[in-house]
Amino acid sequence: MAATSLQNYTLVITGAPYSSQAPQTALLFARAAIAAGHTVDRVFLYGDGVHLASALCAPPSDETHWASEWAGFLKNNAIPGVACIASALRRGLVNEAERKRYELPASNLLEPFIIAGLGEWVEATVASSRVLYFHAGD
Amino acid sequence: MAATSLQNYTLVITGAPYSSQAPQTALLFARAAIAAGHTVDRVFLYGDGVHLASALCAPPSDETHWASEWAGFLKNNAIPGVACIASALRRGLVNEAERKRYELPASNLLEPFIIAGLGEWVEATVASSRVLYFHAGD
Amino acid sequence: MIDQSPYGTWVGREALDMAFSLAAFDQAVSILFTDTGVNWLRAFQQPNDIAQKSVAKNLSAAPIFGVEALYADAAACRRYGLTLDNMIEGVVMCESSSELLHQFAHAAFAG
Amino acid sequence: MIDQSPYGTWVGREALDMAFSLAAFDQAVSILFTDTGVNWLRAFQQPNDIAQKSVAKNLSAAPIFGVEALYADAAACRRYGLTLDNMIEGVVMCESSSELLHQFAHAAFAG
Amino acid sequence: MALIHTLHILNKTPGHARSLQCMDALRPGDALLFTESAVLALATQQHPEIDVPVFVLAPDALARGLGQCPDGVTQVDFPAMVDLTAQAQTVISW
Amino acid sequence: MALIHTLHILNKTPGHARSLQCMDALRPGDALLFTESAVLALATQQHPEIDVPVFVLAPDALARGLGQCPDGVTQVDFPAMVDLTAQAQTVISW
Repeated sequence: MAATSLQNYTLVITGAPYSSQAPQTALLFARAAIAAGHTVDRVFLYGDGVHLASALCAPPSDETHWASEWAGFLKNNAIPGVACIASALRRGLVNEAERKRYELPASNLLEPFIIAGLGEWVEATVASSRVLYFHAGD
Repeated sequence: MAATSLQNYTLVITGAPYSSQAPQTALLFARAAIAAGHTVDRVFLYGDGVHLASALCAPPSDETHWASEWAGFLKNNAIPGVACIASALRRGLVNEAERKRYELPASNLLEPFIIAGLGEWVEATVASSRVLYFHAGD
Repeated sequence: MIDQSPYGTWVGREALDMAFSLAAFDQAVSILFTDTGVNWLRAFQQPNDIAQKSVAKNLSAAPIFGVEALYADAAACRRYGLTLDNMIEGVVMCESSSELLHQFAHAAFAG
Repeated sequence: MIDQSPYGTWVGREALDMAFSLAAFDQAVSILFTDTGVNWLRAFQQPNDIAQKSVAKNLSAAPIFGVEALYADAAACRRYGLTLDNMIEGVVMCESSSELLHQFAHAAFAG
Repeated sequence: MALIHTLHILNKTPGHARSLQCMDALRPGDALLFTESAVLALATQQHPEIDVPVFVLAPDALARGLGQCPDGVTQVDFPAMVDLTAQAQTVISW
Repeated sequence: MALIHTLHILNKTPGHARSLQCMDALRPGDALLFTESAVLALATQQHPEIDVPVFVLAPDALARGLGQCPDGVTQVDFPAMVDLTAQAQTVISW
């Protein structure tokens, strides 16, 4: 049945956690997609969405830790999580390599997220059968 | 002349740099206020505004580094810059003390910013003659 | 002042924190809900399935903290089908929020 | 698609980066400006005094990168007093952006 | 289940500029899904004329106290939302 | 220069919900200052009836290609914006 054929998704998250609902909606969607047998090729963080890959979030203990939840989901399902390098550098999200390059006092990228260029996203628009965006709402 | 009497300001910034224009407008306002002889009692970062106090921003070299500009302005004028602790912890902005308390891998607070509670803001609404908010626009 | 709808953003929650802090430090404070912000006041919110805490439950602590009043813009309530019957308790309807605004020395949004 | 005004937010700039990346990787891409986004296209922007770079200057690189077309929603242009005379060069007016949208396999905002 | 040409996913409140753009972009053969704050459209008294199938993400509606659905609107959970995106030829997130 | 009761500082585009709220809140004795994207109000063809003095932050207007000011609107630079906030009894940032 063509209507329910299996898809491979790229999810693009542009809204930040604790500011927008975007990372939450995206995670619940991603879990449901995997459960239905679809593939999630990769998750791409863009704009304010890169804050989801911060290793330094410490929300109150009675609130969901969205960065940890996302990191766990990506690890368990071996899905690459990529933060756009241009968005990340402007917003203060760096890995060890960028820390050295820009002589910054620390790095704060949460595993298993990696930092890469928009080329990853371009590849996704070509390779994945569905590219879904999760923007900040209001 | 009562109309131009000198004021003491608290500036509250709730919009993030490289996402909103709020920190830029606030800085140009603060410089003009100081130049006119007014006092800026303190700058309070709230909500997404706390990202202005990140030590890890590395914008392209042909763009203004708003965190550095703000830090320099605060230092030169001996103005306290305070990031709200609740906003900061959710969004991954921590000082050494919070890094230890929450066992995080690094701290990323830019000097001379400090982290403190909303009590600082409440005090400002009482003590300063003007409290001005700089929100994200659209 | 809260003019943003619940759950979609954190601005309203952070406005609530501001109001509670003012009250905790013995400052007179009221909260005015306008525009889509009135949807904070709808009864029977069940955010479990989106893994958030109920903002209505947070709001119910307002009198305990010493928040003087919860005002709701009447026109916005009509727009979103809200009446005192399907809202949480303790809300005061306000026909002209701009008039109310002029009675306060300070008015602020959280973002 | 860019529907946010210039300088107030970074969403438009990051949309431009997306478009330029697609073009750089030889993907066919056009940019459609709608709503307040049409204000990107006004001539004589001078953002020096707010310490930003001119978005119009950034946009002028679009043909070099290989962006196929810059479309502007005609109704939005009328709303903001924009005509081909006071806009940057190379813009195509589009009477029905929803019809245009249906001709593309992918359509995306940057935020 | 019929194929969908374009699935429009809207997560903004009814008065938001992008909501208006989204309504304007609906074409026969499309479908509309309200998520996050867009579910508040169910509560407004003025309903725009919508000629395409309308879905609402139930967890978001429930969160906002809007568990009861008006006629002509179909509640979906996350698995059904995934199905919609799989059936649609194109998806636009407004 | 006359004292201002409430100075309304607006930084949202004309269609934004908070712009509409701001216009609604203007009272005699108040003043209105457009900053950031709100300066685009100068370019729109439909002008709401505003009965209070209207100011516009010149650097923001210039940035957006709106250096020419319509009648009845006063351009201010940052020092003059500071003066306005000092003269006003209350300031609301929309």
